[in-house]
Amino acid sequence: MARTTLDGVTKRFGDDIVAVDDLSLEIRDGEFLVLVGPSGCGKSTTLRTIAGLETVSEGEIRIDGRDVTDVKPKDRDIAMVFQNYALYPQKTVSGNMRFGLEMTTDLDDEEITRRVEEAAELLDITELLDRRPRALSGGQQQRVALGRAIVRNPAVFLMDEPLSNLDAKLRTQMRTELQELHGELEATTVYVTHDQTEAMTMGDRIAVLESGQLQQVGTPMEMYYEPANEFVATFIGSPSMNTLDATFDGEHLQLPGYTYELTEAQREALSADLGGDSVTLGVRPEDVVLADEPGPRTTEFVASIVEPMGSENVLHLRHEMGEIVATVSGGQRVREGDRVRVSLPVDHVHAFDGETGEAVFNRTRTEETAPGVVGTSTRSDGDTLADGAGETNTGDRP
Amino acid sequence: MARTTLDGVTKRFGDDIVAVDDLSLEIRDGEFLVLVGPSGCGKSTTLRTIAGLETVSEGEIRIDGRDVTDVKPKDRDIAMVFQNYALYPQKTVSGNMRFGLEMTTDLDDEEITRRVEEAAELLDITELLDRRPRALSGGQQQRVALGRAIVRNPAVFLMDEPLSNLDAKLRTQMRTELQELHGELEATTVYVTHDQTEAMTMGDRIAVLESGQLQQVGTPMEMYYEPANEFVATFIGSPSMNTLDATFDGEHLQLPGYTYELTEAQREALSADLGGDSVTLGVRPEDVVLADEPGPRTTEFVASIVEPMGSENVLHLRHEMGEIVATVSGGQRVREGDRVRVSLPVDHVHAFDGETGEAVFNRTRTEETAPGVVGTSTRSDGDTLADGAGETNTGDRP
Amino acid sequence: SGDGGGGTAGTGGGESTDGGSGETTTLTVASWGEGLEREIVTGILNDYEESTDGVKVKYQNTPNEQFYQNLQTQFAGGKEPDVFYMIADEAPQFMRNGALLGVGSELKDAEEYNFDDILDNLLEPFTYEGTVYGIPKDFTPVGLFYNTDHLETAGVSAPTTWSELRSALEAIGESTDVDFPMAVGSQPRNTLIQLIWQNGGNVLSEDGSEAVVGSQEAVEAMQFLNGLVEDDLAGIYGDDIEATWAPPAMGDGSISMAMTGAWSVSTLEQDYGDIYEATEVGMPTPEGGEKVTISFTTAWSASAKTNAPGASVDLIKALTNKEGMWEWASTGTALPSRQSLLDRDFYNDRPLLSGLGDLGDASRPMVFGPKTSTILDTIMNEAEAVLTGNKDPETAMTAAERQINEQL
Amino acid sequence: MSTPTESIRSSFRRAGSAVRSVAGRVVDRPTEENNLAGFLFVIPNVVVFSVFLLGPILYAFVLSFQEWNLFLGTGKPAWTEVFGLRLPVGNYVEILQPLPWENNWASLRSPSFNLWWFAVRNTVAYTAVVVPVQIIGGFLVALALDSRIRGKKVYRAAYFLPVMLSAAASGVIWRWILSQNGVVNEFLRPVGLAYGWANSPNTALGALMLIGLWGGIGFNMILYLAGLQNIPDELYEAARIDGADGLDRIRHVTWPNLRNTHFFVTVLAIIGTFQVFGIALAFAEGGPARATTTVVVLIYETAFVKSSFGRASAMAFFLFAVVFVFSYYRYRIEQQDEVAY
Amino acid sequence: MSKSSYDYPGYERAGARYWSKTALLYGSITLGALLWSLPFWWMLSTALSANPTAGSVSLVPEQTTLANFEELFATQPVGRWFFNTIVFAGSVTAFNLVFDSLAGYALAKIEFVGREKLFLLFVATIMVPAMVTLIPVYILLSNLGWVNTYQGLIAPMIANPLGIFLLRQHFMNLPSSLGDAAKIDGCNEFQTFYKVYLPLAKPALATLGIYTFVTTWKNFEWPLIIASDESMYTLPVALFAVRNQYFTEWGLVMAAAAVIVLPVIVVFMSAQRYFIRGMTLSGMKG
Ligand SMILES: Nc1ncnc2c1ncn2[C@@H]1O[C@H](COP(=O)(O)OP(=O)(O)OP(=O)(O)O)[C@@H](O)[C@H]1O
Ligand SMILES: Nc1ncnc2c1ncn2[C@@H]1O[C@H](COP(=O)(O)OP(=O)(O)OP(=O)(O)O)[C@@H](O)[C@H]1O
Ligand SMILES: [Mg+2]
Ligand SMILES: [Mg+2]
Repeated sequence: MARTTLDGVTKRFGDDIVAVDDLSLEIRDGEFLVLVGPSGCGKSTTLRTIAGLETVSEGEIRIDGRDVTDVKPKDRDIAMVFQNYALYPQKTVSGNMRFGLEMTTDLDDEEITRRVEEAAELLDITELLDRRPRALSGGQQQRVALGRAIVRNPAVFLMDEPLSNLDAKLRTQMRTELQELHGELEATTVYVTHDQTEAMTMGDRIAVLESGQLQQVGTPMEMYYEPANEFVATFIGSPSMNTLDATFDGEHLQLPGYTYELTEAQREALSADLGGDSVTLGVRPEDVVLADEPGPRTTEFVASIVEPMGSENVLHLRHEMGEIVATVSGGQRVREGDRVRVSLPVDHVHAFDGETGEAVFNRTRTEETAPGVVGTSTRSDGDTLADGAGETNTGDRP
Repeated sequence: MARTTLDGVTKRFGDDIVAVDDLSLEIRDGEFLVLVGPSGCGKSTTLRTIAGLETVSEGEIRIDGRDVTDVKPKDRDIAMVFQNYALYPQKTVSGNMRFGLEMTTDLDDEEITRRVEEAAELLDITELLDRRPRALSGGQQQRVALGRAIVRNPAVFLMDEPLSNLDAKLRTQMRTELQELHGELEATTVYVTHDQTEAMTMGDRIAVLESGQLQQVGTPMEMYYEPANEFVATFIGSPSMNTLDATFDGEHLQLPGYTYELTEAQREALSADLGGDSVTLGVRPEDVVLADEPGPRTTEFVASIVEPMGSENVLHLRHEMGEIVATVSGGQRVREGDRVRVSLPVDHVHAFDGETGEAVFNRTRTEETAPGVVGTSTRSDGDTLADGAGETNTGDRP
Repeated sequence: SGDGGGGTAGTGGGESTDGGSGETTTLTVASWGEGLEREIVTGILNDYEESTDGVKVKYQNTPNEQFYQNLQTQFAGGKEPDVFYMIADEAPQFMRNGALLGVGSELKDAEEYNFDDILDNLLEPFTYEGTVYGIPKDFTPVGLFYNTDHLETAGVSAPTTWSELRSALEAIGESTDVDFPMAVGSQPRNTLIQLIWQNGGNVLSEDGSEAVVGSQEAVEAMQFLNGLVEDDLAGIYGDDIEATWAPPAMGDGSISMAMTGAWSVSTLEQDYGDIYEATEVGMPTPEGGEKVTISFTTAWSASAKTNAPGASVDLIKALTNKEGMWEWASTGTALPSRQSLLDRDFYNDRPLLSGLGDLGDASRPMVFGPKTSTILDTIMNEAEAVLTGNKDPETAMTAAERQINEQL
Repeated sequence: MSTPTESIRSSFRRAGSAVRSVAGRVVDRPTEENNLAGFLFVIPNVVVFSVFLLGPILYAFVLSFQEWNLFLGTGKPAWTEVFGLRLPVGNYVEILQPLPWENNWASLRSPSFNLWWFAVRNTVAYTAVVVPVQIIGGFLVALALDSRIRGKKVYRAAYFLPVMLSAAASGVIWRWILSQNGVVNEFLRPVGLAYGWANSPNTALGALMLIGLWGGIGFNMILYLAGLQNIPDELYEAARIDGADGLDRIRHVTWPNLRNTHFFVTVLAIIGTFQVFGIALAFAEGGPARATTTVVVLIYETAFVKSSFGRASAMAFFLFAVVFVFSYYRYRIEQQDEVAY
Repeated sequence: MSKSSYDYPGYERAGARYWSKTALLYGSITLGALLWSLPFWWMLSTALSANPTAGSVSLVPEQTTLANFEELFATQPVGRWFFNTIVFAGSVTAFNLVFDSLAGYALAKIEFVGREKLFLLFVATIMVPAMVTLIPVYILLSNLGWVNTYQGLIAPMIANPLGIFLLRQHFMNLPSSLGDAAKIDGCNEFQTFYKVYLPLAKPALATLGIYTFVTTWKNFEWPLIIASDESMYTLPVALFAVRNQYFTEWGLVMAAAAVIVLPVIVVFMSAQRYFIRGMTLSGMKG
């Protein structure tokens, strides 16, 4: 068991800077929690307080039920992977990996060597064991840093943007490796990143921070489909969700040059929960539909920029009410300057309170079994696709 | 006119390292050429030889018809933006931007100031002019580095991974800004990147290097749809094209546990161009179709990993013949362990010579006008979507 | 043991037990000087140690330049040696500050010591308020050494007056190929003070209360010296003259005359025999002036804070009695400060030394009360200013007078 | 949007520059544990430092208010009237009086009026020449020896030699070399420029400066050689593209990017020149005609020739105050810059 | 990487200019180096001359003789002094390295109360002229009974704020994340210092070590005062004692100076690489 609990943790630097603000968060045993948020929001600081590298100003941290708030890093049974690796330049790879064991355990040399070699094999760096960090490429250094954490077999892994220094290809590869590793080790992991893909694919749950405050925590799909507020909605997903300012007249959403018709349920939610009358309408780029036929929720946009990406084309569409981004399949041609009929499907839009940013309603989440699925392999040992089993501890959705 | 021509350029470091190998490339006036390739392939070196920061070992470089091979950097009428900006730390922003003009021109102070202010306005850094680089954020530094290049109004812009130090959000924003800038200035630009999105969206043409050798140069769509060889095919596009080893028996492609039927044209191409009998079959993840019905080109895979990304799900599918990746829409559910019926559409597959890697045939390129396009805006001033007007100077497609 | 200055912290260098008999007293002795001088000093110390029960002697040698800095520091730390060299110009401030042990009364009464034999004018610098604080171990007056061969060549006789000196130098300059006919003293101020005295002037008034170095006599002396230097008749060591002292300069014929003392004699004799043979010593004075010259003298003194005053005095006695003094004086490097020794036959066939000895009575040490170092320093700087052409003699001597008066 | 400072902070943190992150971390609240650890780490030094440096300095500071008899180890306060108050600042007043303008600045021109001011003048002149030239010289030599030349090691050793020679030896040697008949004049004589460089009050200070430069350049060279390694190549390349030639590059890239080194070198050089002593003494004992009497030489003389230790201490602390104020001011500026990162 | 100041168009191929520049560079640094080492050659040449006086010595002695050295070694217990000097310079250096690296580390990497003030205090004392502390230190040592002892010789030299200054600068520039990593790996503060940062400071330690060694080795004033007994002398003290009151045997003095400086030159030459690299690393980023 390595449940890690943050209970009202606040970290102030000096008198003015509140890096982490009354953060309460429970990370389950064996869970892979991804911490995201804009730069300076307190991700690293949170991680460092868990590690014990920073004292907390207020609050309590428990690992495995034990209050570790005042415990030294080495006694917390954690390991940390740093953004810039922080490998000891003077030590060889194996020296780097052994060090933690030598310092914290009484294991004899042989046992340590065995463990190091095991980890090295796992990470495919066995031939590098005698090199020094500066003779390694970025990706290799990264793996050594991981190895250093792994050999200690800690209850909790802390990783601070461990892949951010790698180039795209290597990053994809390392991401997969990390996931497999987590699958094998099943250690509780807190993972800081600012990469969308990593956040969406790696985490059991994602926690979004802003200005030191927790915005929402939930499974990737929850974050994606049911963001608690506008901030989370636009932060999660790439390209970002489009937002349009609208006014709710009790019936429809009024946008400049466009009236958006709502469903009964949506109307009710708005009437019930909205503070004022201003609403932010949100729709994800992939949910913007180019409509053959005019319809109740269609309007014309002008394509100002078209970015063909091969597999898809990214359209920047301009309208009186603002600019939105839409993605269409790569085979579909739109020229810059084309007028395009666009529909915002009623079951795919989000609405946020224009003043507080809180979500008033989210899109309905429809999911159908993909075509071509013919059964379940007996070989399968994977989890089911994350399907909303997780809980969200913020956000008041209708 | 600032046509830039590399003619058989070779750059050796010492006796062993050939960083650039007999590279011939013509960059058209006003063109935005993106240089991509794996790490260490010679991208930076190429750029630096154009800039005059490295001598060439062999070959000739012409800018605007003038042989500049032995001309000093400052006399080449180029400007360069460095990956880490390389701003002069002691100078203010305006000092940084003025410097080049002060050194190379006789312009009086006023004129220089005017130009600097103009550029600053363009880049929206007017309020920063008196600050020093260290008091700027990464994105701002980036813009100053650009401004330094712009004020000189050079014939050729050289940029070496200028966005790689920025975080994802800022990168997207800067990318758009750069594109707009290029639209305004219309200066010849050579742009090095390892980012797929940048390569696909920014370049008029893309040049792919590997091991110092030019693999292919062409428009993004050409590179995407008509790769000259397997290397280019897998390098361009994300996730990468799936490749499967097959044997051509004169009739079909034989894969382990799967016989792939070819069209007449494909068969002919293979018969004509193939060296041996081994073929690499390529298909992009988004072209992998989950088929409701069994068909001539369907077979069953097992989904080993499913990565839900919100807008799409990435499936890792396993089969006797290898593993392939497929992307399906985010609304379509596949569980890990599901058996999935997959079809590789015959008009979307590529075939490469199994020995040389040269493309034997590429997918047919179908493009249809997207639904919802209702006409062309009169306000449009954009180019047409790049549609294969470019030439490719390597690759012998059928 | 490693700590030479005596093991116990606190007062005095000497470690003794007043009451106990049979216990040893350790005396620390400090001097400068290498080679022969050192051998002789340590020789005497060894003899003394052997012949005296209960006294051990430790010897410290410090280079001359650092000697007084060290001595003062040691005084400050209470680790000064018991017995040490005391040069005439440093003596006043040591005496004034009560640092030295009065040795006179005891030695005057001592048997077989013959205190009166010591030259009075050499004791004077070590006497303060009637008490004698040091016994001069040797002295040397400064005389004018001249190469008679050169005089002959130039057709002049040995100069006895300033004007004769000047014309002799001019003649030598013309008729020989010396670089400079004469070298002034090792420091120009020494020669200057000597000239001032000869010209009837003085540095301080009789009672020592004010400076008179700006007097007409002093200015004239400065002018005379400056004239010689300006006209390249006299040169300065280490700068005009390659050599840094008299023997090598006279020896290789680059000068004909030098203001120097007994310390030059033995080197001249050993290394430059021919020249030695041709050298005589004299002391020209101005017409109607005084026959006087400067002398250098160094004494053996003891610390006032010594724990073994008796032993210290005893050791000084051994160092400066007839035998002790002669051991050193007989090297010919300095003259003994005892008249009886000066009268020895030894000097009969040593014309240079005896010539210097004859100047003994007429010589005075350069001591001007407690501010001696400051005064000498001031004079030196003003003299340098003149000799290097930066000031005229009158301004300089007036300035010197004013500065010295400020200090007094 | 994050505030500018935040994004700067995070951008530098990402750049991984420790200088900056250390500077940015000043606000963290020290913990008990850190206090203990810090204390234990500095304690050996603090003990030695307090006993053998700070203590003696304070002792000397006390003495600077006394007329102290070094032989007896006793002293009495150096009372004097300042603005009608009886204060023990006699030594200080004594040194500074008369103020230079009270004798029409003559004391700055001639040592005969007031040696302290003359020594101050010498020191200032010496510093004003030696510090900049030493710094620039060290920089240039480093620049030359940083490039790809053969035999770097030997060249560097040659320039570093003066640091290894003792002050006494080099003072004596230089006196020889510069004397009327010295090696230098051997070369100058044919062109009629032979001169007693070391023996003329007009040139002796200049000669001393020369020796100072000779000794300092080698040391600064080493510091600059180190600093040069840290300038990113890209800056040179950017400058090349911007059209800056050799000299411009040195001016606009090399020089400004050695700021940290400059600071270190300047502080050391100023301290070093204010303390020029051993060589000055061995070279000319403060002469001729006081031309090479710098403040520290004067302090030495006052302490050990005139045995006025209290007075000498007063001089030293006056000098210290001046240097300290200057250095502290520079340090503050430097700190501000560091924090502004 | 390319420190390729010379490797760009317009330089390499502009033959004449390149060569004239190179020639100028070599010419001037060679001239400078000769000038700089002139006193040194002169010292050697004097030491090797039979009977030198100031003007008679040229840079090449007319008659080379080892007589001066022979006399030096024959008449003096050079071995004992050599030993003393090694002990003196060696232990001062060793203590300095240990103490200064501890303090430098703490001042750079541990946030404890009063650290800024302490640092300022250290730095401030660099500026007090040494001679002011001479007498108080001597008084202190004599009260401790340390005059003329090794500990008396060594202890006051250990207090060297310059070393703290240098090493602090160096540690500041090493990434803090290494310390964080070490803490997580189970190091306490001292282990972090000793096992992680100190090895990285090796070059800076070499720098400080050599500098301290050189300056201590050649120090003359201090050992002279504190070592009243000849058996406690260091080489410079002992060998400068060969200077005489009224005149100087230059050959001997210069031979002595040469004997003092030669070992240090050897040390410098052999350790130069570390020396310069040490400074380099202390400015290193990241
Ligand atoms: N040691 C410190 N002293 C003062 N302020 C600090 C310190 N460390 C962090 N901060 C501040 O605390 C806030 C949170 O910083 P933190 O490093 O946790 O951000 P982050 O989310 O990790 O950002 P990034 O994505 O840029 O790494 C920032 O405003 C930062 O400036
Ligand atoms: N100055 C140099 N000396 C020796 N080899 C060099 C030098 N510069 C580059 N190389 C080598 O030349 C090859 C090409 O390097 P280059 O920097 O052009 O690659 P790149 O494509 O820019 O890679 P990256 O994406 O990592 O920046 C590499 O193998 C590199 O090691
Ligand atoms: Mg962070
Ligand atoms: Mg590159």
